[in-house]
Amino acid sequence: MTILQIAALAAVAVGGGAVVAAGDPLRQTLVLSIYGMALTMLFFVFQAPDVALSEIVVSTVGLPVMILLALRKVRQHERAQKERDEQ
Amino acid sequence: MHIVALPVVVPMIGAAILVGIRQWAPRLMNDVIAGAVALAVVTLCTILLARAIHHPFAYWMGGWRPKDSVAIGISFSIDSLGAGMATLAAVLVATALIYSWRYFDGADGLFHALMLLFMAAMAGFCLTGDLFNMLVFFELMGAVAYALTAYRIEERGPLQGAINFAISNSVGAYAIFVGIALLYARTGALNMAQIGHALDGRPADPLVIVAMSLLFIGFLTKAAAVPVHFWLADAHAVAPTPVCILFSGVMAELGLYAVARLYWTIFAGALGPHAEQLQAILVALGTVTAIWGGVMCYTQRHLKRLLAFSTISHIGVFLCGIGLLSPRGLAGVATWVAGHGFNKAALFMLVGVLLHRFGTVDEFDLHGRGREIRVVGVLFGIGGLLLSAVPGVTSFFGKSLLDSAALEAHDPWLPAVFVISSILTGGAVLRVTGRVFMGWGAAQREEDVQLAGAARESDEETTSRDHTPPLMVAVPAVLLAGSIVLGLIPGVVPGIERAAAHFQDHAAYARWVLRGQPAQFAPASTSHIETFDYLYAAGGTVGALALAALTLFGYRLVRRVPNALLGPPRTALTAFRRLHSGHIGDYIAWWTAGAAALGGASLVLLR
Amino acid sequence: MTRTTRLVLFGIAAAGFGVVLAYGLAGLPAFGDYQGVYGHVIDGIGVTERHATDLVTAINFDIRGFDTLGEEFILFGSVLGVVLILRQMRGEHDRPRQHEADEHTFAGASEALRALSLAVIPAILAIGIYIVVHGQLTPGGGFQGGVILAAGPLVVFLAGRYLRMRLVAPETLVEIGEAAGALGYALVGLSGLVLAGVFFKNFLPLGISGHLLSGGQLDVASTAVGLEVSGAFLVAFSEFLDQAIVVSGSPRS
Amino acid sequence: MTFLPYAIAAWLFLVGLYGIVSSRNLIRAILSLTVVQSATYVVLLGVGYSKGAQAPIFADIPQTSKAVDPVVQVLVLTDVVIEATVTAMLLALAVQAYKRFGSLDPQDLRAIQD
Repeated sequence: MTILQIAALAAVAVGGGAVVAAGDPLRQTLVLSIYGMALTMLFFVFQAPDVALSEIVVSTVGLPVMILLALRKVRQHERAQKERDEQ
Repeated sequence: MHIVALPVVVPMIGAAILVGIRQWAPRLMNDVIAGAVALAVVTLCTILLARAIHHPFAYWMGGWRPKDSVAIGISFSIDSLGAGMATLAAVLVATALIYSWRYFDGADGLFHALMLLFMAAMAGFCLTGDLFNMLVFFELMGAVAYALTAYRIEERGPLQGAINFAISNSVGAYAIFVGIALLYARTGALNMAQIGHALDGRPADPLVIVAMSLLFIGFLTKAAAVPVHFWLADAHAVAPTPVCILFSGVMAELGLYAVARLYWTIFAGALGPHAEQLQAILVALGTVTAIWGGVMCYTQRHLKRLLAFSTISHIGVFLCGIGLLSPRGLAGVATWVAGHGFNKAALFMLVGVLLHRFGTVDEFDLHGRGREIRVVGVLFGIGGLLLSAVPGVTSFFGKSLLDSAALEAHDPWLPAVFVISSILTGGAVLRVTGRVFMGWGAAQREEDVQLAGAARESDEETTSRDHTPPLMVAVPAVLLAGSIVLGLIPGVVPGIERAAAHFQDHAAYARWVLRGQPAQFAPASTSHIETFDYLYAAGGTVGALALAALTLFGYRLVRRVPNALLGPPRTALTAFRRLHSGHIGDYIAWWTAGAAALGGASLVLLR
Repeated sequence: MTRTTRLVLFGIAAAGFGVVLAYGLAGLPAFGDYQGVYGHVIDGIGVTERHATDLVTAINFDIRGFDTLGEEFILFGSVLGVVLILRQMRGEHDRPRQHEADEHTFAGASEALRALSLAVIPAILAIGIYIVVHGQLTPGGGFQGGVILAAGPLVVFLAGRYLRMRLVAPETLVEIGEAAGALGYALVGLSGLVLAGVFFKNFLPLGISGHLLSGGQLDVASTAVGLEVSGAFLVAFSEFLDQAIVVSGSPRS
Repeated sequence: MTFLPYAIAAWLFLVGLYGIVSSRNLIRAILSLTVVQSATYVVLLGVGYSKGAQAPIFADIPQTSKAVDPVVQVLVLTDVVIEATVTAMLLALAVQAYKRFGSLDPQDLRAIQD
């Protein structure tokens, strides 16, 4: 096992924990993207470039866009809720 | 056989076309396309079944035949039980589409496209001979099913049900992924026949046992065995009626089909010496599920949830039957699954009629209101009797086979479990028949007979109407008739017994899949129905009727029972019901416990 | 269950499940010692019989192309699901606020950023198409390229023009493209059945290893997947965008 | 050391499950689910790796050189697609659930219970 592989594995282990531990969903989305990078790295050092390419497009474009838009919707509701409460 | 891949591809193409034209296509066009595709698939599956009865065969996608018994491509390995399940699924999709004709807005073709994809997924799942391909169809089935569950997005229940369904099943699927990885590392194969062949001849070590537990717990999540069953009641109770038909009628059973398929193709050789211990594990799991589901079923007042729990109870019975690991047990399950599929589908359709007409599915709200639609009441009562496996119908033949399989396996107490399940589920449906269609029993649940708080929510329809489209009654009537006569057709039950024996021939499967040899099977024995079976089943039906009558007319008696006697069981029951909290965190905690228990028991007992 | 009970139950269960997993995983060959037959058999076949140099693509679109059929329809079905779940209900007065929809700025995009975003669009599209069509030669293929292609119109949105994104990628057209891609992939399989007698039979000329038009159906399949994936992601993005842009009237019922 | 990838896969599976169980926000549960799924990537790719082998792409390397198992990579590709789609659908459900329930806490998402 090479040093690179060990490093990538360690990054993935820490990253997975960090995604779960992140409290605020917005911060969690950021951590998830970083975790995606760690996985991408791992796939490269595991000699799986096709998978790495898939993972990077999903974790940097696909998922964050959808998560951020979903969160934005939720925030809007919260704001609208507050406005209604204040009135 | 050139048509082998078509039951999967034709509905997929149909779905793509429906989506492509959905901005312009009128409702009628969607109905016609979807209906035509469904009928085509029914025909295709029937042709495959007719061929597979005598000559099970493998079809290699892309023409990638095995080289030196190493599978290269993906095979559809078609035998009669697999093709039979695919046919059942296709028939139920077709009837669900017909039923939804007069009833459902259809959301511009999205509903039809999703139903066709559901059909493709179920057919592929039944026919495939490749473990990973099975998982792909499992996921396709899941993805479509989550969306269909949430169809009524304006209600809360469907959203909650879909979320719990999606998360639980996804976790199950990931367990299957890990199981596949373990087996692939050991055998270097993904074709089930080849994995099984590679595992043969060596005693199973922890890796194989853990792989089996992970695969089983994943597929049992779909089947909804206790304690990974919680999502089912949430999802089946809230999905639109045409979808419930498929969920309860066939999708849950497909989870069990996978367990049986995997055991006999992959693990039977390696775990053969420990069959008795595995039997104990599966039968125990099945027994708990059968009783748990039955009790929960009986305490429901939300009719769709009641039917959902009755499905769980039957899944438990079927799991016991598979767990007996004998041809007769499996044949009993297959027979009963066919009868149950039609029966449960018809019951959901009849509840759909109530919902359509009265805008509620609450047993007490509906008290006596069904008197104006007596025909529906008669059909509902028949459905209840069929659920209790009344002598002479398809489910009765299945139950008789299960009983004798249980006695063969020296589990003389197991038939009692089957009877209890019959009494509780049949009794619940008969009680509803009496209360809704005859106006018997209490109109309000009195506080002292109350078993738990009402779970009332409106779904699907909230407006009441004064007419019912005849089609909505005709389709379930036909299905009930099918559920009665299927087992009476000469040759069907013995045919299923032969099919079950062939299904379990581990060595022959590897030969006909990997080497393409014509399958040679030892002649299988067939069973006879004894007087004992009639008496036993009659006991179940009478018990169900008595239980329903006791609840409807005897509720005043219950008041006389001193509180000291009733208190503890009531508290226990309430606590027990509270476990079904609707909280996804609870469900996943239970899932983990189930996976740990199944894996732990297997590791301890199977070595 | 209370939160504490739930966590205690999970703690005990997870400990047991962890032990089960450890037992199973301990039976695996040590990392790097794998000697499976399947992969090695395919290594031989892919290059000699399929003239493809990226074996992953050869497996994905040919040898195990049937799995990919299921996979494409998982994507297709899920996106249908997203459309179904996020569809507007009657009585939901969700309409885009005109000014917000017109010149929607996401996280305060500056003019410079907008200009830059627009400039990268051709590059994104070029990369996406390159990755789709070179699947059989180098890493990548329909899926990876498809997601990148979907990012193109998204950049238009980042550049601040929601409505213009709808212009660049009108939803009906995108949905038809998605359906056509899914249909195309199924037809690749079906044409094998009709023209060569076996479902998913790769009957097109295989070409010379390493050339763009090698591998027979691989390119066709990859293109169909690329179309489907980019369509699917665009539909999903646009559904979520619709949700995020509109300001709700009275959601709580 | 040679079992490190598998140990990490088990860790990811369990920590992801913990995330779902302990979650007070549905979106957090959904993202935790993707962590559970990433465990399957690690275990599959770990299984297919062989020491000193190249990626299974014979564009730049001679055909006889040793390559890692390409099959598991195809399985993981499918897995990644499933991750994206299931997450998309769950997010859509979460958005709708928030509209109907006014909350994303699983504690509040309970229209039906016994």
